[in-house]
Amino acid sequence: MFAFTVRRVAQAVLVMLIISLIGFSIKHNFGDPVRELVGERVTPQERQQIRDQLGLNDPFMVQYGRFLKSAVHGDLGRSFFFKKPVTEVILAKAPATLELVFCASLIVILLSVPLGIYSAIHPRRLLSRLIMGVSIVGVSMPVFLTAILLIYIFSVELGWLPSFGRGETVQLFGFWDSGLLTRDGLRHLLMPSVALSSIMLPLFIRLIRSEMMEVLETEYVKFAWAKGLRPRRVWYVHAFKNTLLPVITVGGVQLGIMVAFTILTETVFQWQGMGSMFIESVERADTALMVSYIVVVGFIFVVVNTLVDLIYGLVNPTVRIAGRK
Amino acid sequence: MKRMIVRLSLVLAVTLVAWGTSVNAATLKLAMDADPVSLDPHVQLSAGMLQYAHMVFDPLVRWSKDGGLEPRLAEKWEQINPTTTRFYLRKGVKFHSGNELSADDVVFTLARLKKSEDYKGLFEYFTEAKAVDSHTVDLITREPYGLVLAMATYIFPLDHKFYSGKDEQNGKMKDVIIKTDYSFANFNESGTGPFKVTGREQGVKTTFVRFGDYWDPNTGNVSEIILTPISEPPTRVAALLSGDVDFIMPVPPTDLERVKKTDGLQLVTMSGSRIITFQLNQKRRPEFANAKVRQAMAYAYNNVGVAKKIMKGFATPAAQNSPRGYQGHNAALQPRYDLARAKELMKEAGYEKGFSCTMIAPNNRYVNDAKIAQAFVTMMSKIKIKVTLKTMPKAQYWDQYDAQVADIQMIGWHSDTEDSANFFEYLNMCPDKETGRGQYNSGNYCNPEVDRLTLAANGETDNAKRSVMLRSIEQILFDDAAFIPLHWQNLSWASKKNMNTEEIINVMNFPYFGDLNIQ
Amino acid sequence: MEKLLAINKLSVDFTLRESTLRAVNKVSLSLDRGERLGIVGESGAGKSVLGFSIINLISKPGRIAEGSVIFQGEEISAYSYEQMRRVRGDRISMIFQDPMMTLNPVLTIGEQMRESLKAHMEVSTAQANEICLEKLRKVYIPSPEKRLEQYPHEFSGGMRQRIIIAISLLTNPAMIIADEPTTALDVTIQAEIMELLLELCETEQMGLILITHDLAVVSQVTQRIAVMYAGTIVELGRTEDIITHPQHPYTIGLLGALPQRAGSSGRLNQIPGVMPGLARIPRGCPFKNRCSLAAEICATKPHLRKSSSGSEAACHMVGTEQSTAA
Amino acid sequence: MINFLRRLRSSDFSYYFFRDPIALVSFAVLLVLVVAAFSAPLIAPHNPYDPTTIDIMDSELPPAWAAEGSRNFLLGTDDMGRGMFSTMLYGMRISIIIGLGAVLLQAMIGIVVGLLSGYIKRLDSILMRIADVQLSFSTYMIAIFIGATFQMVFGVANYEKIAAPLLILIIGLAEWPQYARTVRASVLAERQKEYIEAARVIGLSKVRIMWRHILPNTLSPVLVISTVQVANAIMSEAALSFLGLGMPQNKPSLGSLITSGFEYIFSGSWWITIFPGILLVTLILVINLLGDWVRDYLNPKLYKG
Repeated sequence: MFAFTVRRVAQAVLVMLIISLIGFSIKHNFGDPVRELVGERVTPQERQQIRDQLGLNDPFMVQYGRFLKSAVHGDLGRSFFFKKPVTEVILAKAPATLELVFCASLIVILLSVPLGIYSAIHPRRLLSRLIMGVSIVGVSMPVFLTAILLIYIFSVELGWLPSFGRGETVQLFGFWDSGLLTRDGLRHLLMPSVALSSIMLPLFIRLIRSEMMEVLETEYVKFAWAKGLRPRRVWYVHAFKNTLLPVITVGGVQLGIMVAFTILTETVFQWQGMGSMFIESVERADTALMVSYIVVVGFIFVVVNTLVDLIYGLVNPTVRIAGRK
Repeated sequence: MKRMIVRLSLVLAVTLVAWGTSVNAATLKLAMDADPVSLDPHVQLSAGMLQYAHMVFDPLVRWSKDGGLEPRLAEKWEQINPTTTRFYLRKGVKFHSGNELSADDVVFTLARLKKSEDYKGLFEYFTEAKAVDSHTVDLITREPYGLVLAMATYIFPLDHKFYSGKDEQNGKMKDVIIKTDYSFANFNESGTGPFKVTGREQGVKTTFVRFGDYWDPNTGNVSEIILTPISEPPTRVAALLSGDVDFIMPVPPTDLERVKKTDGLQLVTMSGSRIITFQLNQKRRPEFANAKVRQAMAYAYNNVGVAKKIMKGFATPAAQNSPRGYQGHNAALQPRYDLARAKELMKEAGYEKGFSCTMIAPNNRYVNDAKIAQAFVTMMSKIKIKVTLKTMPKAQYWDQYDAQVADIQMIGWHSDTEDSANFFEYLNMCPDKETGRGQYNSGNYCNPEVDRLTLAANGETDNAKRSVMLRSIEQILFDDAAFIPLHWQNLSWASKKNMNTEEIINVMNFPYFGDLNIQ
Repeated sequence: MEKLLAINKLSVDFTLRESTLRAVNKVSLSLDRGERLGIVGESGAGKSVLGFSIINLISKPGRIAEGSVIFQGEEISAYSYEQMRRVRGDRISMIFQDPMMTLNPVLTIGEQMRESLKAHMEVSTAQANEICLEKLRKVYIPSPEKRLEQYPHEFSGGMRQRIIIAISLLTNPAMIIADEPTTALDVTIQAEIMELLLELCETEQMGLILITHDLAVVSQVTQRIAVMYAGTIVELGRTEDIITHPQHPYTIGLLGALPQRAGSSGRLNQIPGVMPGLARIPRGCPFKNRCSLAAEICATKPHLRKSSSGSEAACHMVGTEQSTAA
Repeated sequence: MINFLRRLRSSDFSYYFFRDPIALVSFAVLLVLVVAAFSAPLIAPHNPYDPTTIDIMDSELPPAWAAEGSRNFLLGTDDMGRGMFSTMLYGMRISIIIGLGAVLLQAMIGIVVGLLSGYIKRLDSILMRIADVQLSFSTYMIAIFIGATFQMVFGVANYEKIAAPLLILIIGLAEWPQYARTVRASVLAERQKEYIEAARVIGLSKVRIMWRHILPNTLSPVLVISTVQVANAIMSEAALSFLGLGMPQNKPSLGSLITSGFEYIFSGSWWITIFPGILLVTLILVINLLGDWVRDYLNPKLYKG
């Protein structure tokens, strides 16, 4: 366990180093941050002065070194736009994104498991074909189109759900702005989560279905039938538990990727999370925030990967975390 | 007993209804494309910050709807000598902090404006403000200057007591202007305006509450404004259509019809003063140095069609920089779309067979910018000029613009002084790094006559004479086809029907929310 | 003796494309209480399908096309799904070929045993554990208490097959169908497992159908043998009769292929050719293409007939002189 | 050739194919779409790439059957005055090219990385970490990076010419880890099989074992995910357009057509969004349906027991 932890931490550090290096080397391609800070009539000379003050004219390695040095102390720099430390900005925005991803994952898991199982057990039934058909159509819809259609139908035409933002939030633990605890917050969460889950849900249904169908053909499932077990037991315990293994590895990673893929959903729904923050920081060339976002997303990704491995170890008795390669 | 219950419930019902309506009537949910970047009005000169300033601060004078000026914190003013204008301040005006407005605040504010990177250019002609007594102040310019009053619309007096002293959080003075980091002024405000900022989550929501001690009693009834930035136009429209917000600005042209047709909503549009142009770089491309080619291109461009089709009538086709109402507006100059004439000119210029060139345009800076550029490409192909276009987000665009990487570049300009000379200074005068003139003249058009006339107009205080000069400049630019003028972008606001939206908006796009009345 | 199991003219079809393949063709068999029967044949002869068809557990797209299975006097082939489920693993247990694949890797041995009990009777977990431990002891698993909470991957192949046998014993079934129970195991362990199976059948008075391709194994364990070829039974009789006096040319060939029967010549006798795929079974006698005795009469289908040795054989040539040749 | 056709007709493949109406219809639709897309210059009534034929005054005409429609433009025109029908055909061609090109690139990188990391233990953790890093970068970030680099190299104004290859490169580079992971997983499964052991024992070289023995066995999962990937690639391109980084306005793909129609959702010009939307969804749908069918076919275990 100790070795595992050490390895993971080392890995996380490496991943974040690489990401920050890439982030740093590309940041000048996003435009000049100073340009976004000043009105149009400020002269180029004045802009140069501001750049000098901000250290933006220093050589690449000097800037990167400075970044690393303060990063060690937990300071990822300052957001020009928000005029605050980026860690503060990201911390304030993270709950929105994480809650969105959480709800979308919840939808994905709660729906894909029963639907996937059903269509694996009864592959020939009409309903299964319907599930597969709809999931294929779901896969074929671009997220932003889904999102805007949802808004059009449920907000504009029917007026049932709010069209943007997070609604009423409650602060937990002094820093976590949660929309999960108020009715209004949950109403606001609904459509963005559905839109975000619309990409992953069909993939999960199909994944679970195909894995489950494979498992259903194995000897141990056949043996379970021969033991005269009730179908529920065979399907939900014998088959499903084994289906979970590949689903956890593939699916866990997918859910982790979802954090990086909230960008489109957040933009359309004006969801004030890290994704829209990133888009805006790109538009404003707020480089420190941009680089930190990529680093944080990389970090979340490593964390999710580690969690996936841990859960996999819990479900799969043949794997003992301590002894894992 | 029974009667009492009835009466009680009646009272209760009435209170509830009253409570309900009063809340509804007085809270405005407002969605804009962006929210103020700071609480410090001097940190950036932009439309968004000025819109904010009009909510939380008050200027000395402000533009009225008809383009005139109306007194705000200055009750009256007079010019006491060619370089000095005296302003008499309103008495009994309170800042949000409780301090009372005095001449010192104006002195402090002008001094601070001259320190601001963004504003010091605008206030370059001003040397200082001098307090004559507690409520009288003189603004002094370095030389006679025709735009003192126009500039006074930018002077939003700040509470100098509130902004002085040392801030504990960063150990700096409270009035320091910092663009990229914490400063006291970035996160605290004390103005005299109709609203106080009570809550702000940048990029998410800003809450404004009516200032109880506001000096002007004859204003609107909005007690609270919740401002949410919604950058995606369709989402912004959806929020209005679904009733999630009461007021949006701007309205994307594609949805104007939809908003107009929706029951319970009102759409207000107004022709604006931001000119959109294409600049033809004569240094990069020798063909563009030929006036005939430039004229041909101007003739080949169908401003009216674009304004009608792409802009949905949401733009006024232009043949010059100055919009109607500006001193330099030359009514004789009209859009000149004429394809036959264009082809003829190309032939005369010796480019009958056409040529190829490159073009860049932003895709999120102006209304429909990328589409307009695309339409331009199509139109130029009719006179055999093959244009290769690249559009990009504005964050990347301006660096490319400055570097003049393409032969044709798009730029829009709004005159901060609401005056024609401002266009010429930045867009049409010969580029000069020293003076900063022609800073946004990527066409490198250079005509000494234009330079001379512009400088002369700036020193001219006689409006009639000035107007003649400015109009003749527009004529020269038109005849030379110095650039391709497209249109002036219209302004648009949409809101629920139950408010006097029409009365609070103006051509500067500074809605005076303090005057908004919701029924 | 009371018949434990009677299979009457049972056919199993696999529907593929337009054609229908008959994997088991009108097979009739019976088993007495406590009797042990071996079903022998090459792979693809349909013996496994026959075994599974008894408890109606044929993989799709196979199905019982005709015939019936009568078990303890009840026609179980006509049972509903739920009725059949109650038979499976309760009165009739199965042992599968590969112990490495048969146990669910993510469930403990205890779970896999207890569930089998709970599917058929009302027992508390404690009671179930008791029964499990008892059966594990019966198959000689050391320290079964500890083993109960372990996962399959912590056991060797032989141990796993013992556990599977223990599972099959849990409900004291009247009959066990063992489908190649030792094929996947090491030779030394094969013998142990067979011995265990034999011992258990004798002490518990269980019927056993042992499906295998290995004549040597059946000869040690079973009382009767059915030899299958291409979906039909070609010879059926008491073990010693068939081993010592095989009648059908195919049985003769099978026995000739055994090393210990090769005799002085020192060479193994092979049956020429390969068993035809189900789609290419010839009309008449299915073996005729490989048979050295094939004659014109073999174009008609032979039926099982009593032969001189006491076993029944489906061959037109049995009883003639040539049959004892070779 | 005739022989081949005959063999194909009698094969299982074609047997099952012709028995499955969904596969048959999907294939027919896909064929029609692909043929239509690639013969766009022949069958499209207008050439949306030729600006001289476009008139801004024709913009936003409704389909021909509507009251204000023009006979010239069957499915109406877009905001630029291009005929929707022709523009969609050309757009579909670009979408298909980008989709296929990107998937080809992804598959190439992914298969090589997957094989190496599945077969050579020393490389495994390094390569998979690289894949991890890659996955945590979204396509958008890659697009910005590569886009900016290309602009520097080729000059901003030439974007139009390099847009399609650039997008192939971006989407190809952004989404290869899916392939690498899939291939690696099946290599790991395959490596344990006896025949690989046998091949190693008889002394076949690693390259040969990988190429001739392991690779063919990883192809069916590759084929199966390829369909999803083609769909994803086309949608990634659309998403990039949505963020202003896709095909330029004058050479629109289906994705960027939908995106530009995005603005028209609430206006009344529904045809600008709906037609390309339907076409894109149909295209991806039939690809996915065929992919499903191929998966079922390649995994006959599921049906044949």
